[in-house]
Amino acid sequence: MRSIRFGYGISKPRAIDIDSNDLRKSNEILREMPELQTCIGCGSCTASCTAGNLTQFNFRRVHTLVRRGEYMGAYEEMNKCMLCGKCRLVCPRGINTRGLAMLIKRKLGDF
Amino acid sequence: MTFFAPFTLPFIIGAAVMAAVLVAKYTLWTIHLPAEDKRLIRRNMFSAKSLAAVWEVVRESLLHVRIWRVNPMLGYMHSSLALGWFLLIAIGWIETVAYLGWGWVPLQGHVFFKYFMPVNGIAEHKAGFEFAMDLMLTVVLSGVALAWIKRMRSRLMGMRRTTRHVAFDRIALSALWFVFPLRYVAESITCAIYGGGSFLTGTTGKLLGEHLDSATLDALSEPAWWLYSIALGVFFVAMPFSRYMHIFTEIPLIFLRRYKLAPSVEEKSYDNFEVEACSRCGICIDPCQLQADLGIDDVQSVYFLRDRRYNMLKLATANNCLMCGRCQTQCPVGINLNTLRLNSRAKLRNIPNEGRYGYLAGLDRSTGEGRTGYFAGCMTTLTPRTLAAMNAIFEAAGDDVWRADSDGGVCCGRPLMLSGETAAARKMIDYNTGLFRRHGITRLVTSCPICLKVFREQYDLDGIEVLHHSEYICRMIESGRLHVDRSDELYTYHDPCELGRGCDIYDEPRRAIEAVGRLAEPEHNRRNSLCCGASLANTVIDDKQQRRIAQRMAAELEATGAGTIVTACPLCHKSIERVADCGTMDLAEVVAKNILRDKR
Amino acid sequence: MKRASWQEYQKDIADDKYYYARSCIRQNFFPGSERAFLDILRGDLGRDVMDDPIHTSCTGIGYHSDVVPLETIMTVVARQFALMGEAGYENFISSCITSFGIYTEILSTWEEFPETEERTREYLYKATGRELVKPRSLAHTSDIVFHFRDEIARKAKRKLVNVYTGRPLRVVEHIGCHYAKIFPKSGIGGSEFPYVLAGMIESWGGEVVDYPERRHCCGFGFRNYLVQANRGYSIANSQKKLESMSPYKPDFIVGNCPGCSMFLDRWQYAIAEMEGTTYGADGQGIPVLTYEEMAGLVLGYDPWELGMQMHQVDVEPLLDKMGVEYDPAAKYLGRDGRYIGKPERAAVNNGCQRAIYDIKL
Amino acid sequence: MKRRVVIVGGGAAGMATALGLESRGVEPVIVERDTEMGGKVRNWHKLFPTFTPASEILDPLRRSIAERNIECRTGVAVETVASDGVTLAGGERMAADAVVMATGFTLFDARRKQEYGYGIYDNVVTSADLEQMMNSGRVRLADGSMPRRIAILHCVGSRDEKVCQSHCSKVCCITGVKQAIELKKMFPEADVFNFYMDIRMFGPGYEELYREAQQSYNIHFVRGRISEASPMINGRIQIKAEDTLTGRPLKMSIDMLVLMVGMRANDDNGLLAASASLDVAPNGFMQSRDPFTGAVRSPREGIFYAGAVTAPKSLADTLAEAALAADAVVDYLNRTQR
Repeated sequence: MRSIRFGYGISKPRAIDIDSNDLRKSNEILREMPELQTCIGCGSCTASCTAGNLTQFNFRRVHTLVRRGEYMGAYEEMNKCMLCGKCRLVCPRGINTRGLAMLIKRKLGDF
Repeated sequence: MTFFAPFTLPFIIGAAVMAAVLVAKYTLWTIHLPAEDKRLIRRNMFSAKSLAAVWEVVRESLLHVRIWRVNPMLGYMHSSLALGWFLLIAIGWIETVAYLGWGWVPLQGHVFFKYFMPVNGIAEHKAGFEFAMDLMLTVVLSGVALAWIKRMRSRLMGMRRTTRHVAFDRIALSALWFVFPLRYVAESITCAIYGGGSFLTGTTGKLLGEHLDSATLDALSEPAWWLYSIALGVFFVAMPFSRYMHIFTEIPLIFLRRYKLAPSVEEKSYDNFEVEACSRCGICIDPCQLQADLGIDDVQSVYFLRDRRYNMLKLATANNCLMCGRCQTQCPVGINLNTLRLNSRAKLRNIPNEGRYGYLAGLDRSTGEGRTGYFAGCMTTLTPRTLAAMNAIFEAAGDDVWRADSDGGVCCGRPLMLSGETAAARKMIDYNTGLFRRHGITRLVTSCPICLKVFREQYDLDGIEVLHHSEYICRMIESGRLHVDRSDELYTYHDPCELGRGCDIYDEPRRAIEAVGRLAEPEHNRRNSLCCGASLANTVIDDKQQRRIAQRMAAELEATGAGTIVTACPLCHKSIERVADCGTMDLAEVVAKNILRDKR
Repeated sequence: MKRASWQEYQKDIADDKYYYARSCIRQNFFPGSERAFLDILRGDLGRDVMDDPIHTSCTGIGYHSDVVPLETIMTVVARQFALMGEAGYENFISSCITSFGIYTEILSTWEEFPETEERTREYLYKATGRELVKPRSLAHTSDIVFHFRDEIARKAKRKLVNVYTGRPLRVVEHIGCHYAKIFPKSGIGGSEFPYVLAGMIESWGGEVVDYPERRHCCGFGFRNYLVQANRGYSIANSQKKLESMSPYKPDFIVGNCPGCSMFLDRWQYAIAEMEGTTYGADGQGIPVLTYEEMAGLVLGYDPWELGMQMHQVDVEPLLDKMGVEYDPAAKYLGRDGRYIGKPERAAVNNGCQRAIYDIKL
Repeated sequence: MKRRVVIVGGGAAGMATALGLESRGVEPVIVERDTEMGGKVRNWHKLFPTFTPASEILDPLRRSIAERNIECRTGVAVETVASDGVTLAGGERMAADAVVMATGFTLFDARRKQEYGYGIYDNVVTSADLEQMMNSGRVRLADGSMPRRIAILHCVGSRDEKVCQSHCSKVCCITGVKQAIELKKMFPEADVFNFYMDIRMFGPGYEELYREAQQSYNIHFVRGRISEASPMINGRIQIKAEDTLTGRPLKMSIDMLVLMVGMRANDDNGLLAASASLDVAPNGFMQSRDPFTGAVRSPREGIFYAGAVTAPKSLADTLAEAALAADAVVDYLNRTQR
């Protein structure tokens, strides 16, 4: 391959392409925490989020994207979480959200 | 006399291996101590602290006073084994000296004295020594018998559960169980042949002599001593790798602790002394609510320390703990179980990421002005009745308050700390410290015990007095700045783990409640109070499990007959409110409800 | 996949006497195709086509890029129609899909808003002194080829068949968005199942490939391409199509839009250079043909006469498959027989490492 | 001799069952804990989805009970049930040939979700409070002014593990829509926002009413659950939620917050069930024999259910079930007579 400077790159598609996404990590996460599937996306976690009050962090969005196999940036986003545990107190489905935050970081991080 | 017989070899080898391993371990651990710890040792070594340590060694390593307090039956078992064995050795040594003078006698000479000198000439002391030795052997054998019973039927010993062990433990345990019965048999046979012995070995020896001819006895004697020696040898080799390492390790630990060494949020060499001082007695299993309420029985401190010691600790085990501290209050060795677990989590999880929490820079959402700062805590925003009550109390007390997080603050860092993300927690700590300093407060009140604990332990807040709101309220009432009306209402109080065991605050909340009503104590209270189950320290158990723990604990509170359950932690509040049929209130609400306004 | 629904969207196509409007892009990138169209219609089919040297660009690209106002383009279009009238024709055919879309849109606008037509007449007269004559029929040149597809098939020298295996060639057809997505009735088969190219392919013995992204835009998108920084979006759309069609192992792509044909061809080069990915057999790109080139090959034209040396993706493997005789040495000879030079070797023609052609469906 | 059936509970279900039994020659006796007959519907203003005044349903029921001289024991609670009668508080025994439990439900206590500020801030009301305010003819803010912006929060005490109420209360979605329209009619200038997790419009005319609320009344629907409400300096309430469809947190100040409180199982279910060895479902409601043909039968012969005692139900479903219960009782009595 020659290196030609085109001045632009190929934009990544915006669509969530389940076919080409690698769902291995996502499946691992769901296996360790099956209750995550019970999320009904009410947004209570995001609304009560201490970190979300100060920055763009959206817990519901991050874990939903991770479940779809969209890991890009999820680890970095997840690191904005302060683990304060408010979300766990409000989740109507009783999901172990703090455990989930740690699980996502563990699965997608470098350790 | 050479004091040598081939059967002593297993003992000699075993003792040598044990001594070598012990010396190697302690030396390495000491060398690797951080400089600060070494400085502490040097400073305190030649002080009264060493004497105090000696006394504690006697009390704890020999007498096991703390275990006696928790469970007398277990106490007897431990001290009969420890003190009994110690005295067997000590008296045996004196006996040797008494007979042979101060000349050098090899180790096996002391231990197998009976074999080498079954008959000797100094008759005047003989009966006394024989009696003392038999008495001690009886004591030890009774301890061994109890140990057997404990293994078979732990409930008879007042324990619901006993510990499951690793292979080294089983080897050492089996050897230990046989050491004293074998000694008893060997000495009895020798007595049968040569006479002597007292009420135990002497009597048994006589019986044997009556029933067996001397040829049989001669044939049995040597194998019996062999077996005794082998049992000792096996035990000694296994010991440094088994839980019996605690026998010796407790001694340096007591000294180091007296020298003010303590584990911290980072693992360090000192932790080895604490980890290996665990005798795996299993006393920590019963108080654990994960065990009692949920039947989880492989994560308790004893298993945690075991796994950590053998390098097989899994994150799931380290994480599955409420860190309520109930086990720590009962640990006979006084191991800092919570801190060790915390630094294990830190080791397994902590990843210093410099890029994290960049968004904190320049943030300040505080409101109001005053010398008193109020940090409600994240969770408290979900208990607005507490917030409203605190507002009323501050107003009634006439305090101007600067509110650190009325519009959503930054977490105190304790939750991250509990999850082992120490470096990340440090960022919150630095941020909040800066915030408090910038606003020049002299007093910081928080409604969340979780925050309180980290403020007191990890924040550098010199010049700022950190108070939990229960302390603040109590002080305001007692200093006459807050006037309250006392009613006949009956309350019961739940000690939050982080407030009670965590920060040693038991009396202030009670005094505050008693200023406005009557107080009924639940079955478990103060240092023994139950955890609400919602602890931030545990990220493993699920919602249903949390609920079950809360139900058990709330049932106890409701059993007091009180109309209202009072607590002083938003997290406890939420988890009790969820399951209790009677009302749940924060301490602040109870007091605010009874403020007398006109008296001001 | 055979569908009958295309018959619901039919339109009247004139049989003879066409006024031909050329395409700006094609004159630059596929000049042989427009030539071939005239040759086929005049020579093979004996029809009358007026190729007027004084007509201009329709200014559609400028219009879609917001640099040409509506009034301006209407006047320009009115002039084209006026020229047709002056030449004595009434069947307007356009070589460009963008232009075709523009003509359709403007005729429809005049229909719906007569005042705009009136104003345009006025502007046209003031500017040029010409009179607007609205065409009786408007068609794209692919419609014309479609119209004569059976006649061409009868005169065919060869079919769209692999001469080695005897199987029909697998052809991806790509219809320009402005052909029928704006006014579905303006295209044969409508916007969902356009039949214009598929009809030719089927008539000439090939097999149409139906793949998931068949209806997706090639990514040209005017502004998306014209601003360099936005080209990543443009190329991503082509890539999406290529990734989607590749597992079907198409032998070639045929397009009826100047932009699409160019981009599907040229982006294969760019993708191969950027990521090392190609989409055809043996690590090569997939050849992209215009419908005139396809018709020309069927009718036995020389590929170099058709201008197929102008393609980025080499067409030789396809020519071999079709059994077309050609002189490899003549590829880069100019019309005067002199060597005109040859492009540098490109990854898309050298055989790439990462080919997704062999993915199993 | 006429056979006698004790009906526990004098709400809509109990009264309708009594009328059904009476018309078939059975002698019903209603025992009502409250001093007045009518149950929860008494406090309701208008009914979804038709805006029929609740009194239009309740008054004819009560009138018929009086006209037909059906015995009603009010102001007395039932302590135990059995297939041959009930024991009242105080120990009185009432013998019967069959017993129908029509004890209905308990309204969720919104104070248990203190993050919504019910009982803490002015102008946080429950759906039941709002009905009573409408009954009294005056819906105003605490300071007497008219609300300019109102938020209605669905699923308070329903589908929420955190208050141990995991079931869907079924009627709150449509009630939320109904009350939104009523509020909008009262305060045409006000903006009404419904915050929901899911909108479940299962009944006839419900979806249509939902559509009407959106189209004709311009009621805003935000998909997200409010996480907390806090007071503002000007006396309004600030609420926080995530607008999940845009994926962004949402904050707004409102004048009034209406909490759609759910239906809990009746608090007495546990004791009554224990007295007759009946089953209680995991959500606390009484367990029917089966959900298809045995919906009004308990697992024990001679004890029947009608209405919301077995699950959250709308008034329409309750009345239909009362007729079914009367049928089942008569059928049982005929069988046991033989």
